[in-house]
Amino acid sequence: MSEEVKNTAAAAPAPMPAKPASSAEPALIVSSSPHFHTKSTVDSIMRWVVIALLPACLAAIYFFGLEALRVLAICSIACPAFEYLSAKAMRKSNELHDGSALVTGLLLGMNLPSTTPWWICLIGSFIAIVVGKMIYGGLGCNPFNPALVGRVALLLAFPVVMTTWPMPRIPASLKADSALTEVVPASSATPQATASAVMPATTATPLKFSKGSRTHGSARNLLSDCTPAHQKAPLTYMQMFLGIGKSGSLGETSGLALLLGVILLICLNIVRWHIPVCYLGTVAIITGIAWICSPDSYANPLFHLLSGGLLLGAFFMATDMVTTPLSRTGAIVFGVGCGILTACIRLWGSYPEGASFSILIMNAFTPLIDRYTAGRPFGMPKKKGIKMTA
Amino acid sequence: MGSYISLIVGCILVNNFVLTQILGICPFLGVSKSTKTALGMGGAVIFVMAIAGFFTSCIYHLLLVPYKVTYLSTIVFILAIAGIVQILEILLQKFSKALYQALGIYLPLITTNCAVLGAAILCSQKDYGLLKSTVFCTASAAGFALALLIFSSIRERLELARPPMALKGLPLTLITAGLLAMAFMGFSGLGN
Amino acid sequence: MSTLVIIVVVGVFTGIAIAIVSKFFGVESNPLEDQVKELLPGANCGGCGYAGCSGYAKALAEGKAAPGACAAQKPEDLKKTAALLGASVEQKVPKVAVVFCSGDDTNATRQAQYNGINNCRDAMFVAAGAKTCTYGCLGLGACARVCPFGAIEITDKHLAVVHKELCRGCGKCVQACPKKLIRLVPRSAEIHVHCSNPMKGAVKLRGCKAACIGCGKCVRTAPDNMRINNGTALAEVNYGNPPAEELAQVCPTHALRK
Amino acid sequence: MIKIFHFYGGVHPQEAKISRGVSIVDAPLYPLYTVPLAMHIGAPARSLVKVGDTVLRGQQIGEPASFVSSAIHSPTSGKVKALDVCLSPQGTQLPCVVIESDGEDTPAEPLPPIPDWRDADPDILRKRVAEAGIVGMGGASFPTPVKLSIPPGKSIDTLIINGVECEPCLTADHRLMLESPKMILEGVELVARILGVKNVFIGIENNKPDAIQVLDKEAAAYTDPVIHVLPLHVRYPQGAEKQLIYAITKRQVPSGGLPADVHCVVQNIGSIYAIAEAVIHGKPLYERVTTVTGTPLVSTGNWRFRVGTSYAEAIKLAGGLKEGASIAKLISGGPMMGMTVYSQSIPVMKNTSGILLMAPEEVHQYTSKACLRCGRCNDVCPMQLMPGILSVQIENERFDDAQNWHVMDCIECGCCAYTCPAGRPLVQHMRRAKSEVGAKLRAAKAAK
Repeated sequence: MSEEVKNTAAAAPAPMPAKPASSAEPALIVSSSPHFHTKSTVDSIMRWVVIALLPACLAAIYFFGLEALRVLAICSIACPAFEYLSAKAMRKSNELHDGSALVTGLLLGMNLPSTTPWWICLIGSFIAIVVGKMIYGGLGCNPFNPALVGRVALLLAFPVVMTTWPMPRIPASLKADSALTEVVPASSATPQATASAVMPATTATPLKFSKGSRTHGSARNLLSDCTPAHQKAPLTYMQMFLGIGKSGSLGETSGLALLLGVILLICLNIVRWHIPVCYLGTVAIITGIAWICSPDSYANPLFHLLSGGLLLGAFFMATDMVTTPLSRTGAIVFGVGCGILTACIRLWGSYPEGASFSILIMNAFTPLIDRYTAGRPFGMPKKKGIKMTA
Repeated sequence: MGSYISLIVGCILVNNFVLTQILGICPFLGVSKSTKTALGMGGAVIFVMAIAGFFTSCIYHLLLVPYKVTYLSTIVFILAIAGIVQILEILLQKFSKALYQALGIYLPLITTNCAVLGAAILCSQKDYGLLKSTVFCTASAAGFALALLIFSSIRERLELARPPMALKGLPLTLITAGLLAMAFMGFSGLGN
Repeated sequence: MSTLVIIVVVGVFTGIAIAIVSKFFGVESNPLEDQVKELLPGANCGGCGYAGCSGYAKALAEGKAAPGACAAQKPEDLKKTAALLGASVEQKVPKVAVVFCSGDDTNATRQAQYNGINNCRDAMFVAAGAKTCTYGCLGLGACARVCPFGAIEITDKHLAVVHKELCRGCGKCVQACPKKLIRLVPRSAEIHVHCSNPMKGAVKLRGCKAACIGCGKCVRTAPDNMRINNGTALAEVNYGNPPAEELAQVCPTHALRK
Repeated sequence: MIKIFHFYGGVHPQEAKISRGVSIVDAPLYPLYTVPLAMHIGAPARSLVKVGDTVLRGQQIGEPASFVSSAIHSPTSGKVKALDVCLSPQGTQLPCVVIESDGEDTPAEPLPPIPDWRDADPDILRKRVAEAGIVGMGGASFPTPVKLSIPPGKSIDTLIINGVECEPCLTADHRLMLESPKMILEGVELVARILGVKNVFIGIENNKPDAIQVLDKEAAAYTDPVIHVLPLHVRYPQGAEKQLIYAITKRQVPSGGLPADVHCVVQNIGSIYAIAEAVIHGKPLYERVTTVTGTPLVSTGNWRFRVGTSYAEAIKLAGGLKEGASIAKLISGGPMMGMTVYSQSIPVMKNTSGILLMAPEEVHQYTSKACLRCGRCNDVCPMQLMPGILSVQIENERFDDAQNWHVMDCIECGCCAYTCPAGRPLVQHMRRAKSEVGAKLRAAKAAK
């Protein structure tokens, strides 16, 4: 009996949902004001995020073929499945309908190369959903972006798989005449890859080249360096923006598709413009200064903006509501922080890509940012911020 | 000058004592319950480590090296650090009662905080000079304080989360520390 | 040889430094405080009126408080505490918390469906709980949540019930109840008048079938053990001389019960 | 007329002012009136009648019990049937006088009208306002005489008339401004004279252009003091006292302070009308204009109800429910700040600005989902608080933290809960914290 009693005491505050009125039940509902409410709900927000991710998904499928679809499908099925199972195991009510697990799954998939084996996708999904989110109590309680937790864990655990990217499909008009189907399937490519339209050889992302060029001292020829072997003309910035001939993870190809998605979210007031703008702006400024100081050893800012996972990170990872600051000022601080860290890691760190790490680190700073950017309430004298309780 | 900057950046971010070297975990978990005590503890550790770095370096270079007894460094350093912490404790009890109570048992535990000793020994191993040891120790302590501050603010938020009963408290804290350490791995190579 | 000398030199130097500092800045501490704290239950319920067990221990050690204010302390620990402090303890009447309400969902109907936070104290801000009897238990468990001993159960019919065998009479629930329905009473009393509505009997009966209507039957049967509260239609057990369990049978509404 | 005034934050819910075109109609005489003796903030009035007494319309039946209290007058003539308790919208029991109407509606001797009020001593006028039992009729029901007496050490230079009516659905003030602009403007001048101020503004939300036009035209005749009619941005809570003062004067009422701290007094349109009636016609406050609205009702409208009329009668007056419709929420006041009530026996009081019925399909259910940290509450909070963080703290009963994050500055306007996608009952959280922190502060003050 005492066990039962304890359970009652531990119960978190939960609502008493009003049931449909029957003759025995009182018909009137009493609740706190206000009695009007916006139509926007968690479910609708997540639905819009999924819709905003669709162009980038389609672009990924276009450039990497069915392999991309496979990775996206595994992640976006596995994440909700893990959420369902862990909710069961924790005896929590099932919140699958809010669609946040699907968003996490899609974002995780976007962060993986199309050659990722299925079991790595599953491990990533497990880490993202269970370790990244559910053990904290589900949506809203996690301090770190679940998809990024999954991705970074995979990056550290399977560095080779996570940094081996297949060549994307390029339009026929751009193909070089010689480098066609002669290419021998590389050992790391899976059999399915050969069957698909994707060129089976693996290649480095443009960022890898920027890293390599630092030691060689030839950052001026970056574009031609990172042009896939089977393409005749060197890569242009426009191509990089559209995603043509640019290898990388699924979501790292088409900047245009990502931009379309994020503009939709900004228009719907789901994403604050402050974070992506400050993030990209800071990266551009810092890499720009480095470039002006030494154009031979550093890539130019445009190259930095368009390469790697920066756009995906800035548009969809750094704008996750749960793990970013609440206020507008906080969002600006967060974006600038992400930008500084990404630029530093890219320019001076040992990883070619800094977006994931820098967003995770800034996630950790979020509670501090919230505390120190809390606005002055209306009518409050200046210099009276949030006091700390010991 | 440049080497000092990269030393400082390296100590604070890349080779963060707590998050990448896994030193000083005891106070990291024990005193990170609230941001206020974390700030106090961070300050105390910076103070202790700066002084300890200076004195141990003095002892090392002026006493141990000339008499060729560098194998004694561990035991002598322990002695010196214990003394410094004792003095700090007395001072804190006198001048900041609230902080003294908030730090509680973790204050004397700075004595056994492997971060302090670790920093001192690392300095002697790397044969840093007096200034460099002091900078190294202070920067390492700043890295410790930074990790403590970030982590305490996350923990304050976790206190309000709704984890399953089995994971509430320390289990969740440890997992979160792991994730934070994972994020800090992104700094590797920076400052070299 | 130099090994020994160096260790001794460093040790002596450190010792002298500590001695100097403690001489000038030392603060005396009280070992009694820790001993006393060991004997307290450590539930930090705050029932003693101090900030947790350590606060009470400090007050005890400084002689600012008398032993016995902690309701949850075991008698033998209390004796030990008293011995430590060299104080004598009065024999305390062991107390237990009782929810003075019978208005569960069958007796006092809910007037409306409440949609909001599952906590009585929050529900008070929405039409004061929307119960027919405005004095009645809301059954949302504010008391159960604060009970450090898990002694309060919320029944399926939304009424808080204290389990006497688990209750240690700390009184936290007394403060938590927004309707002030919980009181500490002597443990020896078997039956209580489970109603707190001071209004007229007829008015009460409109809201709750199990209200004390102040008919006075119990008082007439056992005038020494029962009384009617001044100015209200509410019978009350005389806790100085509690009635036998059988008296409950005379109550027509079963407000007087175990 | 060109500049539109506004404030920080706020939301724009659907206006749903379906009764805006319906003229004010006097409600008929009912056989029974339940007149609560506490229709105001402060001590309940002391009853002046006994059971069985005969009373006349406008006769005083309750006298103020303290400085912050108010007089109560009988809504009609008849017999005192009982001195009982009745339910308030807050769910508490109020002492009340139940009056059985004799159907004659015989008026009592009115208070002597003061036709030469322009030359009268402000103290006489203030006394009249107190005799007539006037309270703030916007909702808070703070006794008006207290508001009109300037606290020692404070000076008043601005009078603001709140004709905003930013609550959706409600149209009572709007109709009153349209139908009695002359009376209202006289009332405004009267209050300006009591306070001796020269800056007088009437703030009206921009969605009532007809009322702005009518009042602006009439106000042209007033030169001492000049009365400015200001159109305001349509944004809830434009009518909140602090926000209104800020929008018009750009002065911020200090945290924990009163409008008098920034030299302003704010009066509601309904109160102004009542003051004008009390002074010019000697009529005490026993009736008010109330909007009865809601989709389940056959018709909606604005009626002049006597206090003590039960909600059930008001609903009947609006034609009752539509065929097949049912009520899920019965709300006293507007949809943003009104209180749900569970009984139709609750009487119309001096501060009942509206009676709103909501159908089951309109009702939004609160949940205890975790905060998504989207920050929308943050953007809309007119007090610039962080409701999201506060609510999570309060959910875990961290009231000290909540106090440090300024929960006491919350005005409970409901913008945060309106906008919360997780559907969290934020206002309920804030009320809880305000009450707990308030109790703590009072205890600390008492200990000193």
